Amino acid sequence: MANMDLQVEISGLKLKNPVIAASGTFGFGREYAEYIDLNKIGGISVKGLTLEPRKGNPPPRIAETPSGILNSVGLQNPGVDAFIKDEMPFLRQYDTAIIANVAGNTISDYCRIAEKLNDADVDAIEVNVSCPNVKEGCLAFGSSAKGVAEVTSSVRKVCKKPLIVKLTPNVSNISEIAKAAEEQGADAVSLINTILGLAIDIHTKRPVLKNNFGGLSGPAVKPVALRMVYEVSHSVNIPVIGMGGITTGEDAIEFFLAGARAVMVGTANFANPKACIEVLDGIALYMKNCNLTRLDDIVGKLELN
Amino acid sequence: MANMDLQVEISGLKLKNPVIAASGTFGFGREYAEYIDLNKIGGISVKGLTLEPRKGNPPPRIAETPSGILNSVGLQNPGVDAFIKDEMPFLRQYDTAIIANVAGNTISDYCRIAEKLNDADVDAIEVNVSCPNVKEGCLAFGSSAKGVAEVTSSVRKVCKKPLIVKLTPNVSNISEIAKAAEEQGADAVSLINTILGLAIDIHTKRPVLKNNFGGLSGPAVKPVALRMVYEVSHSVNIPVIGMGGITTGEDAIEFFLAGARAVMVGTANFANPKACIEVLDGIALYMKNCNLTRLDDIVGKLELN
Amino acid sequence: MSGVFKDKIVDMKMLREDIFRMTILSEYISSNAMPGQFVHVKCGDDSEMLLRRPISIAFADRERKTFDIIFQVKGKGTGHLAGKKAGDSIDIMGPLGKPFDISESNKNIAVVGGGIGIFPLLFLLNEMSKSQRTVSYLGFRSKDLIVLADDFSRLCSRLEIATEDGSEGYKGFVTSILENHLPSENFDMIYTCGPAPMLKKVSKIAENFGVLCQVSLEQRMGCGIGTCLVCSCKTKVKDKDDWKYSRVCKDGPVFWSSDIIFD
Amino acid sequence: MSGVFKDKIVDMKMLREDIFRMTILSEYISSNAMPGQFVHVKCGDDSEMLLRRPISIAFADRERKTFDIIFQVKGKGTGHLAGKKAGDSIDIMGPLGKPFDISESNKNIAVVGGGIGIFPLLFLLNEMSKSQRTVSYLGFRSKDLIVLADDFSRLCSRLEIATEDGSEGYKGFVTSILENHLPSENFDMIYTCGPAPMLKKVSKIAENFGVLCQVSLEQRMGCGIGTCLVCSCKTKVKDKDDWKYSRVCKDGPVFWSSDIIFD
Ligand SMILES: Cc1cc2nc3c(=O)[nH]c(=O)nc-3n(C[C@H](O)[C@H](O)[C@H](O)COP(=O)(O)OP(=O)(O)OC[C@H]3O[C@@H](n4cnc5c(N)ncnc54)[C@H](O)[C@@H]3O)c2cc1C
Ligand SMILES: Cc1cc2nc3c(=O)[nH]c(=O)nc-3n(C[C@H](O)[C@H](O)[C@H](O)COP(=O)(O)OP(=O)(O)OC[C@H]3O[C@@H](n4cnc5c(N)ncnc54)[C@H](O)[C@@H]3O)c2cc1C
Ligand SMILES: Cc1cc2nc3c(=O)[nH]c(=O)nc-3n(C[C@H](O)[C@H](O)[C@H](O)COP(=O)(O)O)c2cc1C
Ligand SMILES: Cc1cc2nc3c(=O)[nH]c(=O)nc-3n(C[C@H](O)[C@H](O)[C@H](O)COP(=O)(O)O)c2cc1C
Ligand code: FES
Ligand code: FES
Repeated sequence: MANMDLQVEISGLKLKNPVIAASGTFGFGREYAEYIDLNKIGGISVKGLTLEPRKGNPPPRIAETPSGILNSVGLQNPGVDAFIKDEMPFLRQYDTAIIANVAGNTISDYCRIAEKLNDADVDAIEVNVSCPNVKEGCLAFGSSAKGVAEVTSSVRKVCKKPLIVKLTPNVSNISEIAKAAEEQGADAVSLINTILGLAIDIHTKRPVLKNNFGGLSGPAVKPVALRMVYEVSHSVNIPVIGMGGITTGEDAIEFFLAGARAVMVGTANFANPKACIEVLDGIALYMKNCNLTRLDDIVGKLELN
Repeated sequence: MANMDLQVEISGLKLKNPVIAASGTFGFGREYAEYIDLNKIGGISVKGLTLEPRKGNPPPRIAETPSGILNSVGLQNPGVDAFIKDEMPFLRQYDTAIIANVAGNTISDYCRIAEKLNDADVDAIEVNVSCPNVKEGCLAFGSSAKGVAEVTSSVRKVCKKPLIVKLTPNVSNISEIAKAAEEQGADAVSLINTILGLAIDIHTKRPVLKNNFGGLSGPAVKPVALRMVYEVSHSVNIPVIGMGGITTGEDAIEFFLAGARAVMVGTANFANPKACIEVLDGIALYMKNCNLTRLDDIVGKLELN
Repeated sequence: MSGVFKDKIVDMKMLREDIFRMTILSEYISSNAMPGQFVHVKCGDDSEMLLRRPISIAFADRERKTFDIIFQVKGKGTGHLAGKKAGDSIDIMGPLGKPFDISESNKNIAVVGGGIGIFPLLFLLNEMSKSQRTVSYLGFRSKDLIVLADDFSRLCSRLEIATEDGSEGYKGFVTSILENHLPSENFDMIYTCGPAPMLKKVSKIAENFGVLCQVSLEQRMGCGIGTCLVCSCKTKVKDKDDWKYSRVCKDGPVFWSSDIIFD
Repeated sequence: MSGVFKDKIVDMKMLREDIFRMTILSEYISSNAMPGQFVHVKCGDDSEMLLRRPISIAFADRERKTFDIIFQVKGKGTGHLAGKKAGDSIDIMGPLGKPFDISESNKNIAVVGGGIGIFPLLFLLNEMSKSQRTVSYLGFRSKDLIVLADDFSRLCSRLEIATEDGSEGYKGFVTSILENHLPSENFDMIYTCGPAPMLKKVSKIAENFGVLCQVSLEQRMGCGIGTCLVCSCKTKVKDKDDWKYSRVCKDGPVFWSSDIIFD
């Protein structure tokens, strides 16, 4: 449709469309640039960045489960400085939003990374308080409203970019945690990160992953992610970015209806490097078939029975 | 193998083998008796019983999701009295353990049901503090250590049968909750109940389930269930009964390795009415191939990397 | 009694672009099936879809030991099923559910169907005795969507077709023809299956005219045998001003219209 | 550069009860493939298995525009793959990864393979020039598990086989023959692929004898193109007393043995 408008603004973060590549599944964009036109997607959330370079966890780091995968990468990354120096120039060649996903062991880590990114040409930062694959920090903060409030308020004080807080599903009450982020000045929340899981090799009697436990993602988690996106978007007034198992445009529409303003596509990229584009095309097709022209016509439009 | 011994005792509850039909997926055994020999399975956890009969939630009550299903039955059942009168005589024809799964809106409900069951010929009671499909009680108790402690200690005071507490996965820290059950006198814990989820029909823009939200079960949840069984069995000293997505003997072996003494088979019964028997046969085959004769040779034998 | 079988598909025909008739070799099901009953069909691997799909038995050939199902492609499960061919094997449970109550004493019978609801009615007509007069009322959206008209013609005394756009037969809903005919016809029994609004209307008409009516319902299913309680429908509780949820798979799919509470 | 293709299978042969050779029509992959590279294969629907499976390219026929993969059935993915037949289409990404470094200046070459590791070596030998002398060392568990011996014989100057039970050739591990031969052979380069303990041993031997050695590694993969960082292997950091995790899919699968840290 000529007049279809998929633009969306997430508290100051302008996206040409609502499909963002999810952190950790898209690297720094280089490799997927061979398969798709990065200019076409709404944004890229880059691999989680830490203050210092991190080696990550020993392999194997991936296991396949029914309609899902477990990963235990453990935030392997070159560090925020190397990212700014070596990766940003490449990424900035493309007309797409760049979201810096960041993780820390301590609150001061988060703040120092945010400060460094203030001067970099990133469009937003996504504070990951939900990585299940590292021993210190991160998920420890994300598991309680108090921890999330602390990280958010501290980062908010120094961060000049739109601030997205990425939530973990491994909690009793995700709305409470989203509210804590909102109260402390988050501009948006994104969810869900992976669900902590375990896969066992019954022949070796050991976990498949060398790091033992890993994070579950992929279609298996979609019903849980949708429920949480619904809960959170009905508890906070800041925009919600939804993810968890999105593989098709229809999946994305479910997330919009549940209340997400934008979506992230993660695990689906692995089997299908064109997943982000196909999700985007699927969204446009659905809207065309329903004679809709703006995302606002569907965002949050789920009617409960 | 002639000398293979699959008997197991769960704090006074004697099972001829560790395969139990999971509550809510096996009714009161009548229908499956047409498909399998109920004498062959270790036990049956009957459909959740309440003090008064319950009508349950409006249909549709089921939705299919990737490698899983969502259900929102809402504890439809004839009430504990009718169960004792109408269903127990049928069930007692079979040489298999009968576990009464019970749920209440209030702590006094739980206690009164337990009292009634003291005089019935059930082998154990399984206190369900984890049903996500009813508005009052149940999951509200199960979501906090305090709630579980309250229910457990109250029921313990009146209950003369082995007491199993069934835990919900919708929590930040399931070990804490298991410990609360243990401290208040639970003889065992069983886990996991279903994970709260949502599925949306993008054409009607409404949830697929009439009750909107439902509980996720089936293979999709297996990695999460395994992780929780591992966590719980390493936090408490009482036996753990594991479930969540078990479809084959291999799946069951994963749960034993993670620390479960017995397993329950739920969703798998729907597609395959012989699932319990096939899981049992699969366990025996694995043990035979590994030259093992007793369950103790595998229970909790997972070695972390 | 019913069972789980790995049976063989012996024939597969396309009746319409989206409707298929599958013939399955099964001594047990063909010899035990009664009209109104269904089979619960595994349409793919566990990993592709966990749940079986309920499909009515549309015909049983006791001599050849085969039975037929007729299905419309709606989604993933029926889509997969449409890809099967003669020679393939199929995992099937059945026969399941409560059949239509058939009695030779009913001499004058109406059969009212719409959509996928017409398939079980084919089996019903097939099992009626020659001494029974049967009038079929079938509703379609338009002429080019009509299926099985010849089969119905052959099996019943009279066939009435309604199309919503009037491209064939009566223009409008099939319930309108029924309503028009009822004063003059002296039906002993109405059998109906189809979309919920149609069933509700037929039940109402039957009630108004004091004709007995049996309704075959649809609901999303899990186990298909009565244990999981997901396939509920509202029914009256005998002699009380109360209602309960019955199981479409076990207490139905066929109910007396007077027992059902339509919402 | 690589791509995602829906290609056509043109031939399928069983080499052993559990080993299959599949020929796939793909102009792009056949003309760009280099020995040591792999393809990332979708073996079933998303619902059956989310991840692709990495399989080495075992041969490329640039004229016929086909390439071959040879695979052993290990689990679900390769099991599905074994069920495919000529005429079926297949979803494949490739060619992927860093190939073997081949130089005509290396005149005397050893190729050491075990298990599924022998398949990429076939392609390597095929692309060597006539002027290069190649000795292949292949290890199997026992005589009846030997595959592709004729193909290797044809492509190399000499073929040495070791079986663990001694039922054919040398009794023991293939690394022992290599070790015995090295003092007398004057190899410029060793190429190796196979089980991790074998690779470690070969690397050690190469180091001891001061021969250059390239190793092709295996690791569980996600994306296959370098973004997800799950397929890591430990490698040395140049000029520093440190190590890092490299990506088997992108920085490898072929590494210089001197760069790898075996645990
Ligand atoms: C007793 C009974 C008899 C039936 N007989 C026939 C028949 O003879 N021919 C025919 O074409 N169809 C029949 N149906 C409907 C048929 O079961 C559905 O069309 C089919 O399940 C759709 O599955 P799907 O995977 O193609 O669609 P999807 O929409 O992808 O299915 C998703 C889920 O919803 C369930 N579902 C969707 N529609 C229905 C429905 N109408 N009724 C019950 N469950 C549904 C599916 O079983 C599945 O679990 C019958 C249904 C019932 C309850
Ligand atoms: C670069 C590379 C090249 C390879 N080339 C060949 C080849 O030419 N021929 C051949 O037969 N095999 C080859 N393999 C091994 C092949 O990828 C595995 O045997 C296959 O993935 C097993 O999948 P499955 O589903 O049958 O087994 P499962 O054990 O069911 O697989 C479960 C998961 O583990 C992964 N996995 C299991 N074993 C391996 C392994 N050895 N390496 C990587 N991932 C594994 C699978 O991809 C899958 O994600 C290669 C592996 C790599 C990394
Ligand atoms: C291999 C892998 C690595 C990931 N790394 C990160 C990360 O660095 N930071 C982060 O916030 N989320 C990370 N995630 C989580 C995803 O961004 C996403 O939240 C999750 O996978 C759910 O979405 P999906 O089901 O579409 O994959 C990672 C996920 C995977 C599979
Ligand atoms: C339809 C349905 C009904 C259920 N009803 C109950 C119930 O009444 N009481 C209970 O404790 N658990 C109930 N459960 C949860 C199961 O007992 C089990 O904990 C869960 O389904 C996970 O196991 P599974 O993946 O093997 O099904 C129900 C599950 C399903 C699918
Ligand atoms: S489908 Fe399980 S009770 Fe009807
Ligand atoms: S498989 Fe993703 S980086 Fe190698």
